[in-house]
Amino acid sequence: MLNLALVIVLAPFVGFLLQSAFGRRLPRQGDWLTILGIGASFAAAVIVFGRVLGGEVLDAADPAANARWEWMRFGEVVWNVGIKIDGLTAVMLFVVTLVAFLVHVFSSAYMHGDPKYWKFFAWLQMFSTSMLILVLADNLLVLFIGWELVGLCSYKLIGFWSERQDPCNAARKAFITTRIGDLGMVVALMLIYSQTKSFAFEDMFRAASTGGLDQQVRTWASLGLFMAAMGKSAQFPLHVWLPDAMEGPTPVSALIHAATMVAAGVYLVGRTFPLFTDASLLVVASVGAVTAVMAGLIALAQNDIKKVLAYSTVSQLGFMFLGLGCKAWHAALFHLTTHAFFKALMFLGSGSVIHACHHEQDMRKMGGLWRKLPITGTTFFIGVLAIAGFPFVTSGFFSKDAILAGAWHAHPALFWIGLGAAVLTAFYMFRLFAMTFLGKPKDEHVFEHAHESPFAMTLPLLVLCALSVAAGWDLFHWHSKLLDPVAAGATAAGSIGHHEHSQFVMYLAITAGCVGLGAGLIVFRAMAPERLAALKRPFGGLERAFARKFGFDELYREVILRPAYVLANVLAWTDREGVDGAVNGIGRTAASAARGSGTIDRVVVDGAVRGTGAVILAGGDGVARTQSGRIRTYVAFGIAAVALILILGRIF
Amino acid sequence: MTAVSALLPTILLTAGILAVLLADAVGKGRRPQVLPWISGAALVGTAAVAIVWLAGARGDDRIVLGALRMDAFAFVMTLFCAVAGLVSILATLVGDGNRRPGGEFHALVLAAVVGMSVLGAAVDMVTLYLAFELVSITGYVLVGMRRGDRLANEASLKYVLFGAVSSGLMIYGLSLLFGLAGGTSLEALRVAVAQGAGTQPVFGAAVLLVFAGFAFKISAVPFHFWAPDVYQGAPTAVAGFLSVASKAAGFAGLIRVVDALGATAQRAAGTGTVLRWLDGSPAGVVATVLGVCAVLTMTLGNLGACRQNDLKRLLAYSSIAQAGYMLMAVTMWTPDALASLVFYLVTYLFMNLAAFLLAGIVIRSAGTSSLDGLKGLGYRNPWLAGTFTVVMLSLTGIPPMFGFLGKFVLFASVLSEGYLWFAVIGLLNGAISLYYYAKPLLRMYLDGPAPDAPAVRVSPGAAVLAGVLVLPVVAFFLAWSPLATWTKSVLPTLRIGS
Amino acid sequence: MTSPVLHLPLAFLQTIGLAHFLVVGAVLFCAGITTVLARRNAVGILIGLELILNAANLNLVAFERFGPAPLRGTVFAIFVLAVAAAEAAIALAIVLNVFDSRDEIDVDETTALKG
Amino acid sequence: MGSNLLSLTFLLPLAGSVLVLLVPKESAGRACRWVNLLATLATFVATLAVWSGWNAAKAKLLPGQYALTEDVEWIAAFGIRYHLGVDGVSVALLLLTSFVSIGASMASWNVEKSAKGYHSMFLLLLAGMVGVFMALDLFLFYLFWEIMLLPMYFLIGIWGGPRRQYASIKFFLYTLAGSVLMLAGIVLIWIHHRTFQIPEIVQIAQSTGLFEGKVDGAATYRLLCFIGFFVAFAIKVPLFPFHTWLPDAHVEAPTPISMILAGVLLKMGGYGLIRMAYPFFPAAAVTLQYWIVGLSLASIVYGALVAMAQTDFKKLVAYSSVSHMGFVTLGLASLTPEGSNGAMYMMLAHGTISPMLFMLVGVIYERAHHRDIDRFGGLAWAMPRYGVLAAFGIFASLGLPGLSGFIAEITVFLGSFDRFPRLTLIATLGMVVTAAYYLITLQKVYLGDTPAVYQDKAHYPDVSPRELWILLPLAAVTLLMGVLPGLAMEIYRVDLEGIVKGVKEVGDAIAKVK
Repeated sequence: MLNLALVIVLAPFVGFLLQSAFGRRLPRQGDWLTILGIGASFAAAVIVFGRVLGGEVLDAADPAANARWEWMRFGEVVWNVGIKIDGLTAVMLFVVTLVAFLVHVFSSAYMHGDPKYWKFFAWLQMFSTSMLILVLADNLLVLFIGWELVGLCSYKLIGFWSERQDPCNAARKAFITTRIGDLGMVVALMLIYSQTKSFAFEDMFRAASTGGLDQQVRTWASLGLFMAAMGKSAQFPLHVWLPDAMEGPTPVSALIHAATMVAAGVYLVGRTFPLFTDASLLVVASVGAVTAVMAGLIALAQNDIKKVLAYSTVSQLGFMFLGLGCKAWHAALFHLTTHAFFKALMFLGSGSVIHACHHEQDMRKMGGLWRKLPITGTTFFIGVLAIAGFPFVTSGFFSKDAILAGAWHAHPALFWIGLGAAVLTAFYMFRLFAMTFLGKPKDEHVFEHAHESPFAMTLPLLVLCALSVAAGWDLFHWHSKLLDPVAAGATAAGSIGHHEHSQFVMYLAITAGCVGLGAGLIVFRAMAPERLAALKRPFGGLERAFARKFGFDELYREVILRPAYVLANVLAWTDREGVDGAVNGIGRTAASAARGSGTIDRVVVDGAVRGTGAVILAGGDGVARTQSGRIRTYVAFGIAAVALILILGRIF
Repeated sequence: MTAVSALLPTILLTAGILAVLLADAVGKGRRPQVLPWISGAALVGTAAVAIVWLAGARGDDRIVLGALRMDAFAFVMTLFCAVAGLVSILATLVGDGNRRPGGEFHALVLAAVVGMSVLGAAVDMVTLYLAFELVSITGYVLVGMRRGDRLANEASLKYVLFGAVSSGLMIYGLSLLFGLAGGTSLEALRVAVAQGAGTQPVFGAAVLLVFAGFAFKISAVPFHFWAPDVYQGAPTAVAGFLSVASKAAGFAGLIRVVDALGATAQRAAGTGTVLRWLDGSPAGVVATVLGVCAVLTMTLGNLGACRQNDLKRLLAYSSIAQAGYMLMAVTMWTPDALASLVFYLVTYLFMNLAAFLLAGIVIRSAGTSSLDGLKGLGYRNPWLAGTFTVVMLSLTGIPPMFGFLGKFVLFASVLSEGYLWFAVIGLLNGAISLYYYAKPLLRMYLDGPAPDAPAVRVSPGAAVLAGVLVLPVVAFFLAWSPLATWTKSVLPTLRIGS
Repeated sequence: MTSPVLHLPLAFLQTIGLAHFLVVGAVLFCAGITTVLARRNAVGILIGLELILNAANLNLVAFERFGPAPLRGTVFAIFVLAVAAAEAAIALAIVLNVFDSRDEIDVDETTALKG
Repeated sequence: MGSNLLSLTFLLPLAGSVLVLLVPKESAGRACRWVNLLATLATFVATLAVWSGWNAAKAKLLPGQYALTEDVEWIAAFGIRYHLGVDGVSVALLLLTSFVSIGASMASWNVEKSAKGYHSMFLLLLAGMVGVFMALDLFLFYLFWEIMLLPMYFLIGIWGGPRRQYASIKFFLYTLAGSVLMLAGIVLIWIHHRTFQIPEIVQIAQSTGLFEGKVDGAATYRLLCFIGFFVAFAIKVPLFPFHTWLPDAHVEAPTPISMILAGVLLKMGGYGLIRMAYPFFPAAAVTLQYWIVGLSLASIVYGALVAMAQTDFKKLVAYSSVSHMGFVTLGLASLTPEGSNGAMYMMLAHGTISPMLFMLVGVIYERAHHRDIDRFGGLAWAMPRYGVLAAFGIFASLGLPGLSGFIAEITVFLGSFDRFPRLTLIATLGMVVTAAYYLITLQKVYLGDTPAVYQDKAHYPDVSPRELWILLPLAAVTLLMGVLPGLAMEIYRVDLEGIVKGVKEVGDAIAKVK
């Protein structure tokens, strides 16, 4: 098992090294090499998936597996690095490697002809490696390392077309916002380490259950971890970077912002679930619910196809955190996997649409493309059904229904919010579908050129479409085999509630899905454009608010960035004048003296007096002035001093 | 060893003076080449006698003719001043090149050395005053040697007026002390102080007035005013002579007087250091005055120098500051402190003479004594600039130069008395001094080569002399401990008369 | 007509003791100091200087007369006189020197060296 | 042990510095830079020998004992001895010094202006630095400490930028004022204990405490002496209020000297604290620990914020050095094994990353002759390989995991969190601000569209082989120390933890008593 895990991680890493070194000179600029690398990793992941299904687990704790190596030692405390595979890891491995593999294949066509073609694949490989490190880590420190490496790779990939300013700004914004989130992770690390002196998951969970970590620390640590998750999964306060990240190439959006990196946040909370106390779970749930609704509303008002998908991802992640918050651990992780498939499907679908319309992303210029792009159209439609939770046929339904059931049991209030979000999801997804594929083409020029994408792009769409349907059924009942043992482990820590499948919730979920789709059909398909405008007018102000993303960008710019710059400039000025000034007197005069300018006296005497340096020189200046050259003043000073001492002598 | 052997240095020097004057007269107006040889021989002879005496069995140091005690300290001072005199004469010869100084120059230098040697050995008020005046008067004339030079005239005028007034104050103080002591010998004064003469109100005034004289001689505040102007006006070699020899003699005389004022008695009686300020005892008064004076001299010397743009004035203020450090040692009045003073004087001798010699060479070739004359010297004449840098850094007290060792020993003695703040003030003054000692370095190196500046000719004689002076400044930290132990053995035999 | 002086206690006038001499000496000393400070002319300063030296001489002789030490004070005084003469000679020579180059010896003008 | 390997290590550069002066005038330029390189390489080999020697001797040593010691009477009158010795900490720093110096000597390849003087000063500086890390006699330490100042003054003063006089005199004055306070402390110790030997003094300090019984009010003496030592080293680190000399010195110093200044000289402050200030006065260190932590936090956050406002690239890197070195004092002040280990690791990490950054700035300065961030753009396109290296350097300095900066930062955080939880949170802010200003700079200088002037290959060639030979080793070490920190840590871990444990026990014991 260990060497399989090593293959999974090292294959893409070797690919990255070879590609970045020789990529340019390889035939087809080395895209086959990278596809081979991720393919090998995917194959290994499938084998591991099978093995774990058979009950085999790689536990770093027991020495037999020797999956743990000493990294650093401080006194008697030892920090080590290890690999851990259990049910959850197996699922994640499968999802990550599969989606990565498909994206590699897709981008070999999509990125064709880009000047830095080889570089793109190098960083895709590195991204997969860091994601796999994150998933395979057996302790929080290695997870954190993977976490930040993923941040770096997303910086590189978002800012891939670095000759233009917007991608660079977007990449920087992404890195810094996630970095703020990472602060939470560091705080959590410190809190946990100060009590348990170890980062391994099993030590942490044992301490949490046996009271090693006191309640207060557990809450703050878990909130720290959640803060990091919020940063990476673009939850409510830290979501501003995700829409801008759409500046990156579409395959990047598909891989990173649909399936893997964004999901890392959910994986983190899932993996460290035993740490969470009820208080922190409530926070997770409420943030999740609010994000789900808010992101849904914003998505409704977006006209760029990729931005809609981006906000829908944020909303779906909000759903998952809602599930986790309501202790529906199993449901949340299940939704994570299904969402990965159909969201990747839709991103790649939108990629093929954009490719077809020569990089046109504005939906208002599209329309009626179904006839031109049949495969993309149908697969996209199935994706929309899945995300809307169309009953029984799509996997989305099962996972979303499970979350709603969990929410129903834990916090009924949040359940209704969740339900509302579900309706919204269906509504805006259908709007997207309708505006691009259905109805009359709005822009003749775009419509003329549209043509079905090559096979390399449609194959991944088909595979993902199949999976987004199949994932719902419990093939080889992988739920019970993989997710439940880990869930059981988590429940052992006493924080996962038991949930039974209530009929009432299911029906509600079904109606929500259909109502959303139906409304979408009526509003966007059938209704004539002018009545559509009339319908929209009362919501006009609302829509502008949604469009400007509730003004969060401006808010951050005013509240955080501007004062930081002002403070920086003020400090820099004080540093030059104040602290530095305290000693600047000598320095400044030395410089002016060095220039030997004739105006020394003028500069020193009436120059601005600064700090100790200047005091010394003023003293020196005073001394020089007493040397008036007149002998009588000299003698006078002498005798006056003697007289003064005499008088003082008398006093004492 | 009869009294004659004790007076051998003085006799030799006087013979030298007569021979020089005779040779000058006989030379019928032409300045014969022989003059420097005569004066040189006299000075070397005196130095040899001193070395022999010091190295030898250090025979009895009884009081001679009731006026002199040629003990180890006196012989060290004689050796010290003889070497300074010799270097000054050589510097003048090497420096001026074309105009050989007249016979009277040599005579005056020899006379000054006699005065200094006697001042170091004086145990009687009369001899003290006479030696003091001899050194001063020869100094006045030496400063005013170049008749035509307006600056030299003005410098000598200031020197003579200021010096005369200070010695006037001193003699008036001495007359009061004479009254108190009932006799001219310092021993009588010490006895009188021991018997409570110190409590008389007039005692404080008398002591102060005497200190005025010595403060003038060692250019300590508040009687330092003459130093910058006189050093600037006087020929550089003479300025060097004054800054080293007359200052050392001044310190020697000061030590004799302070001892007579019961400092050692106080020290021996085990009542802690003499520096119990303002504790009412006569020695306490003395200590307070000295301490305050030391701090003022140090700080004022350093501050003044920061603003200078003339090389000679800069060196003048630097010598005032150095006087401040040395005065700190006298204030401590412990055997360690006095040994460190002698040690510091040795470092001071080499550093300052080298500094003035090099300054003389640079000023003569650049034509101006302002710092701009040094521009780009580092590129034109690297060896000269290098030695000058070494001397400057040594004056600042940067290890491994000789100056650092002197400061180290000095501050160690101060710190061992527990006067933390006193030492810290001294050390910080040392740090500030870097600012002005680095000014010449700034000009020589950091301004970049100055192509148009005149080439600097260094005559072989000057190069050798500079080498002899700078060598110990650089190399002495290897042979440092023999000097340190030797200075302990050379302490003035205090408790005059015992 | 009786002048106030007469009423002074005669005792004070009859016995001239050490104190009287010292008082005169002090007065002479202060006169010397003021002359040195007040005069602008170099020679004037030298005159003041002589006053100071003579004040010291007066003290010495007075102490010798009333003190125990035989003949020490006067010897000291004579030495001081000799030195004063030498000093005056040198000082006047230097003053002449300055006079040659400046045509005036006003001390306040000789300020070429300063700063 | 009779081996005089340490003296050899110190004498090699000294001999080199003299040899360079003897090189004949006309071929001065070329010949002496080879002598310089050979001498630096020889010193590096010598330090490797010292490392292996120390490794061999390590087993037999008691804690707190030194290896390869050479102890010769020098000045009997004052009990000063020519006493050299190394332990883990000094071996690690010696290796860093000679390693960085190789890069620096290669970087000073095309110095024309009086080349002989430059190379001789360079080697004298190297000798001084090597000496400081080996001296075990306080007087000898002070001697080396000052010897190192002299060449630095001239190197910045003569071969520096436009305001070089101001920067060099300021550097000299700052360090001298500090070292004068240290001298007062050294002399005080010598007077009351009549010894200059560091091991003996540590022995006394750990047992009875210095000045105990020698002078009334020993505790205040100890406190004052500690402050004296601490200020002298804080100026070198540089810590917050004493840092204003660093930006000027860096901006004006030529690239190779900047590399050495950032790579090695700043570490002397840290070394001084570990070797002298803390072990000599453990009680004072414990009582003042909150002050020290406060100043370190100020350094970290203040340094980062001011760096954000800089337009001169070199000044920005200088202020980031102030910010990074704040970690060193923070880690040390925590006195925990993790914290002190992290502090030492930050010294090694920063010691390799900052020379690399300064070299990177030097590369573009040599081509563009200006360092204004706003006037650059898109250099990654004009000089691709240079762009990659620059990105590597910036991300290393940013504290990206997998590189040495991250290891140091995370260990210091974890260490100091134990002792000062709330204060360390402030330090974590530094992480975000550092990320911000470095990425902004990365974007302004390297990404975005390339202005025409940087397009032509004649003036802006990609990084030359020589420059590559300087940058690659540094990058390799940063990566190696990031992935396998154990290697570097094992050198100094045992000794450092011994020292810190000693300080902590004595300090806490006395603190409890008071």
